[in-house]
Amino acid sequence: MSLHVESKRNFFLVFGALMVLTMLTVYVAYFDFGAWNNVVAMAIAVAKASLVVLIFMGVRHSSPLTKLVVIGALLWMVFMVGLTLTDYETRGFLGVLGK
Amino acid sequence: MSSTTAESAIAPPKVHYLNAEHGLKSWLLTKDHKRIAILYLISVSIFFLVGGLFAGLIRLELLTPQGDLVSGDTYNRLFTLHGVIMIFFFLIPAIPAVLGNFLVPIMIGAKDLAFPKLNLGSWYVYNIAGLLGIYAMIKGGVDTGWTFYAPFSTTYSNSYVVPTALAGFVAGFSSIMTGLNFIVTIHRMRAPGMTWFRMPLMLWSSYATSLIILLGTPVLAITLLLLILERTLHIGIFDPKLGGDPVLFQHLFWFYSHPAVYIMILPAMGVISELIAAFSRKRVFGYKFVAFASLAIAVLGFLVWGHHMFTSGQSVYAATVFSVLTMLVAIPSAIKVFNWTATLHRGAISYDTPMLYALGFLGLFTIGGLTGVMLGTLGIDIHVHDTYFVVAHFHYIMVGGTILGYLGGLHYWWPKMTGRLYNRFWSQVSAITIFVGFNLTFFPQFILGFQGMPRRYWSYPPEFQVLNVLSTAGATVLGVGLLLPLFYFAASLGKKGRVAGPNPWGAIGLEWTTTSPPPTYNFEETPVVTHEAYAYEELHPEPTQKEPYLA
Amino acid sequence: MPEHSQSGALAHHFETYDQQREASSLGMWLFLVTEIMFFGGFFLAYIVYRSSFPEDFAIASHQLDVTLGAINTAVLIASSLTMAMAVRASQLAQRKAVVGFLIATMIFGGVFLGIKAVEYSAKFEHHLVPGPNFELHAEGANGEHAEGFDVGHAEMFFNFYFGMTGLHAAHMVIGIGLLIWLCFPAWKGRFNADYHNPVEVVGLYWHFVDIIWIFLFPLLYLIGFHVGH
Amino acid sequence: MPDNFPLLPEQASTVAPSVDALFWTWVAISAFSALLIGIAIFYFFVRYQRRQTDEIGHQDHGSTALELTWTAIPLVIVLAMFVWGTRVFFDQSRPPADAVEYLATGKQWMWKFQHPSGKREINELHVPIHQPIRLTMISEDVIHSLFVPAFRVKADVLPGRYTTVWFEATKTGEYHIFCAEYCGTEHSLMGGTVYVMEQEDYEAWLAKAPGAVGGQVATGEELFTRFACNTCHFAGPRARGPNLEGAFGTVVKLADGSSVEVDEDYVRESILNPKAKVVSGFEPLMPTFQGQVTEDQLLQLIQYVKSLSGSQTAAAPGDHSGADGSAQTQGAAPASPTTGG
Repeated sequence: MSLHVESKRNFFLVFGALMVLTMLTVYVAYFDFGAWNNVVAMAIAVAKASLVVLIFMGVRHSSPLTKLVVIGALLWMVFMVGLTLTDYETRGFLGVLGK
Repeated sequence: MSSTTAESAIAPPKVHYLNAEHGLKSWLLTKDHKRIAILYLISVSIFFLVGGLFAGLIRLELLTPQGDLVSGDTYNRLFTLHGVIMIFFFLIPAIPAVLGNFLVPIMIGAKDLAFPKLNLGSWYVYNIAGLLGIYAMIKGGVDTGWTFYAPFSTTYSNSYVVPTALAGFVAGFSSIMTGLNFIVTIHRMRAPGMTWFRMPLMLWSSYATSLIILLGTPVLAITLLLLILERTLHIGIFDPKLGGDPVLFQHLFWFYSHPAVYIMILPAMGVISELIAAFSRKRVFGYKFVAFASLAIAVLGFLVWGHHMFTSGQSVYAATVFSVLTMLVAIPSAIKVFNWTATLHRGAISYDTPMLYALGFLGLFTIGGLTGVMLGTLGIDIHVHDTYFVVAHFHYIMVGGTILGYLGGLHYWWPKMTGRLYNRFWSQVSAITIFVGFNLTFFPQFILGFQGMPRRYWSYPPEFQVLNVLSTAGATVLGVGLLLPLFYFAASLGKKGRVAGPNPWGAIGLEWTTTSPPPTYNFEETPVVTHEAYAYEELHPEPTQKEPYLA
Repeated sequence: MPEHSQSGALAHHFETYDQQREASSLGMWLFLVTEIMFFGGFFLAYIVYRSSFPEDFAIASHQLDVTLGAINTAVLIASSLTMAMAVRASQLAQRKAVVGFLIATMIFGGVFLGIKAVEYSAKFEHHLVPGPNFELHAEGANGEHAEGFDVGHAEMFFNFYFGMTGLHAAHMVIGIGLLIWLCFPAWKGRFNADYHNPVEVVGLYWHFVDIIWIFLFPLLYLIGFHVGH
Repeated sequence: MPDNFPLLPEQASTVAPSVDALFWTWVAISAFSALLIGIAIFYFFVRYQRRQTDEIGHQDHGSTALELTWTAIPLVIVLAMFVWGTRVFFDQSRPPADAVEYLATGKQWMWKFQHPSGKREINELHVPIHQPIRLTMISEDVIHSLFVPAFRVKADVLPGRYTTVWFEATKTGEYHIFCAEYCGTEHSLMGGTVYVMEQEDYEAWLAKAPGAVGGQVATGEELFTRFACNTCHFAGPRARGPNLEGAFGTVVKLADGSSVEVDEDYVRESILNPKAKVVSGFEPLMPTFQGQVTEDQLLQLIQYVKSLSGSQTAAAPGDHSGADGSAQTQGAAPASPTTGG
């Protein structure tokens, strides 16, 4: 794997984008999208995190292994949260207390 | 990799890792993975003896239905400490930190693990955790069970929960350090020619184990941290009186602690693959299937934790989902057992001690695995959950699987680690005694559980006594069997111990191409790998012992 | 360190600089995976309780200062930028630039912690720290907005607020410690295209801490923000 | 064969035979597979014993066909067993519609039971045979688990949330009750006995047993007055609290716009933590009863609220009569117990 040095310009572009997204996330918080509030806020957070991961942390030019590590960590978060919520969202499934 | 000839010097090298440096400091500050393995061997052995002592007291108390030997509170502390010590301080570190530490770099032809200082650090962290556990034990023990269920642990228990939970928390860091080291080492440090599919299966299972350690242990850490916070600051997280949900604790706890079962058994599976190949002098049947089964277990193992919670008040729907996923995780384990059995077919099988352990493993793990699938079946689990059926099941996996795997591995690589051979006869006696004693101890517990005897009971209805007496008798036999190796291993290091030579078994693997004991950097020069693992036909190794220590 | 050659530092058990750099970078990534799962457990507990008591959590969340939170987000992003520049400078062996960017990163990190301290002390003054003195009268305190409000759940929100931001702040403190430690070899000009892994892995760690905040900010400060506006 | 094998637990409920059938099928499958593997290992071990020190085994690489076979066959078996096991589990989980509701409270280290008639017992539970019985359970402290091996049922008893276990006894006799979830010092002593009796014996027992003080509903009604609930919760425009007549089981709109089903957990929450979910149109005036009302009393209050909706789960129509001392059995649950005076 050869060393890749990211350009200054890209770093500043990302920095600008992150600032804009931060303002955006505060701005949209003033509006009520109902059930979509969480989705919007999390979507912006995910976008920001992706920029940091891809450019600041250099995953864009990293080995496939590094990319796999990042994806794997996210997948395991999904396993943990998803299966736990499977319980919480289906409490009372049978219409019997505690079932 | 070149085969050694029978005439090659059997005498150990003048300088090897054990005598390269002298003095206590050279051990306590060592960065050599092999020396760290020896340090770990000493530490886990001590904890194993302590945990075993508690087990003995438990069995002694259960000889009679009345709670007469110790008080209820003492009994609760005994089984809690037995569980905490055996799980966090023996079963989890035993194979990775002792055998894995010694072998992973040698098996891939590297000089050391990728992060030697981190490796030494993990041993210190392990011992700090151990001291915390011992502190709690001396101060008066802990009575929550190793599962630390809230709100009993956070609010009601009057025992040393915080130092014990802290011990589990800290011990987690030591296994993370080991797991991280293994993954990086296996990815980045393989010798030229050592492709993924040329790796011994021990490495595949070490790799899969390390993945689980990295992904699971942090969740245990945060769970124990939250438990400590709730207990010390009385803030509401799990206790319903403070607004929390105790079932959430169970979700978080088992998200780690079910995969932790695979942290304990996967390395043993790796050892068994090595043993069966070496003592059948044969390729492992279906190498790739066995290798991928390890990874499949690592992944699927994370999706089944809810099967510990079928009666917990979890939703019926979630229980059903967890049950079907549990059925799936049984398949890769079954595949391994079938492939090991098929490996024996047309092998050149020897009755050496490590092989006896491997066969014991096959039998006991099969029973443990099958009863595990039974427990994953909802209709049965409702009845036998939290009974001795569960206790029997996981001892078949943990003792019958992990401990037999560990002992088998220790007997196989002992000549490599020390350069000496132990007494063949006594080691075979020990292996058979352990197998018999184990079955006598734990098989009756299946019946007890089906009859409905709950676990963690200090006194029990009189109709359960006969089976409990059988179990205690078995435990005595098992205890004797487990103590025997101490003596013949110690004797092998003395003046009468026979010199092993580089490859006493005539086995294949990079570790058998270097001297016994190996030099500090493992190999005189970096080996170049030209064949797949277990290529007996192509390499045809000559054992350095013609008749390995036949009496 | 005796095993280091004089040009940089190739440890004895590595064959090449590439191998050493890839090993340390993979090691840090794996460490970050454990960090993700560590914070992940905390996030999961928060998600479960937040979805159980959405109103109480929203009202409690209103007590947080969004302006300070937003400023801190910007400060932390700026520190990530300087950190990325520090890594870049170390790859190019620009000795002074490395030190400069490292110090800038530290300053931004310090500002973040300072603002955090201001927020924490305000919470102490307003009795918003969980414990016997916890007190929260829902918005307006005229009964109208207080409908259905459970102060116990609000206290639980603050358990999570202090727990999660506290854990995050602890990571920041460790990060600043690592930056200080990096300054010495950086000043001596140790880093170059072959050997800059210490800067690189500390950078990864620093960016990760930034990412945690990127999620904490909306989750703790903003969700339910519209309710009062 | 399981029936007369002395090592086996009694089968004394309707679900027990189906659990056992499932269990023994699994045992048979397991024994067969273990034997198959065991025999193969033993045969290979003897047949292919190494004869010379440098002998090597016959090298082969495996067989994809074999691998697929021994992946597919176990997969089919475990999935089939999963389906069967889940059916049994649903039977264990879902009480029949005509089940009579008993109440159970677990605390360190005892079980408290309450019959529909109001009769209370500690660590003992008398039940009539051939009558589906549903236990609504809650814990006063830590997690417990109610386990009756002879009935093959078990459910954790949680603090702060109701859970259910149900059974229909099929055999008179005395059976163990165990606490199966570790709960502290005297966990192993937190047991008791369930007595399964013929219907008439049960009624006779109820009649002569002292301390029966009116049904659950009647006691609940009395508590409803004692805690002055009735000063706010009544029908009419001046009521400061929602009218509970017919409320149970409905879905009500809350002040914040969301809605909630009025079930046991909601009623319990509303008594302990009244401001948490206020019904739309009402002021959050109700004080908390946390600390003043026990878990047992909460269960009785809930039974009373249920009875106001004519919910069948309030069961035992005889309950009301229990208060005035009559002992009549009637209604949809013919076997349902009633009180004596």
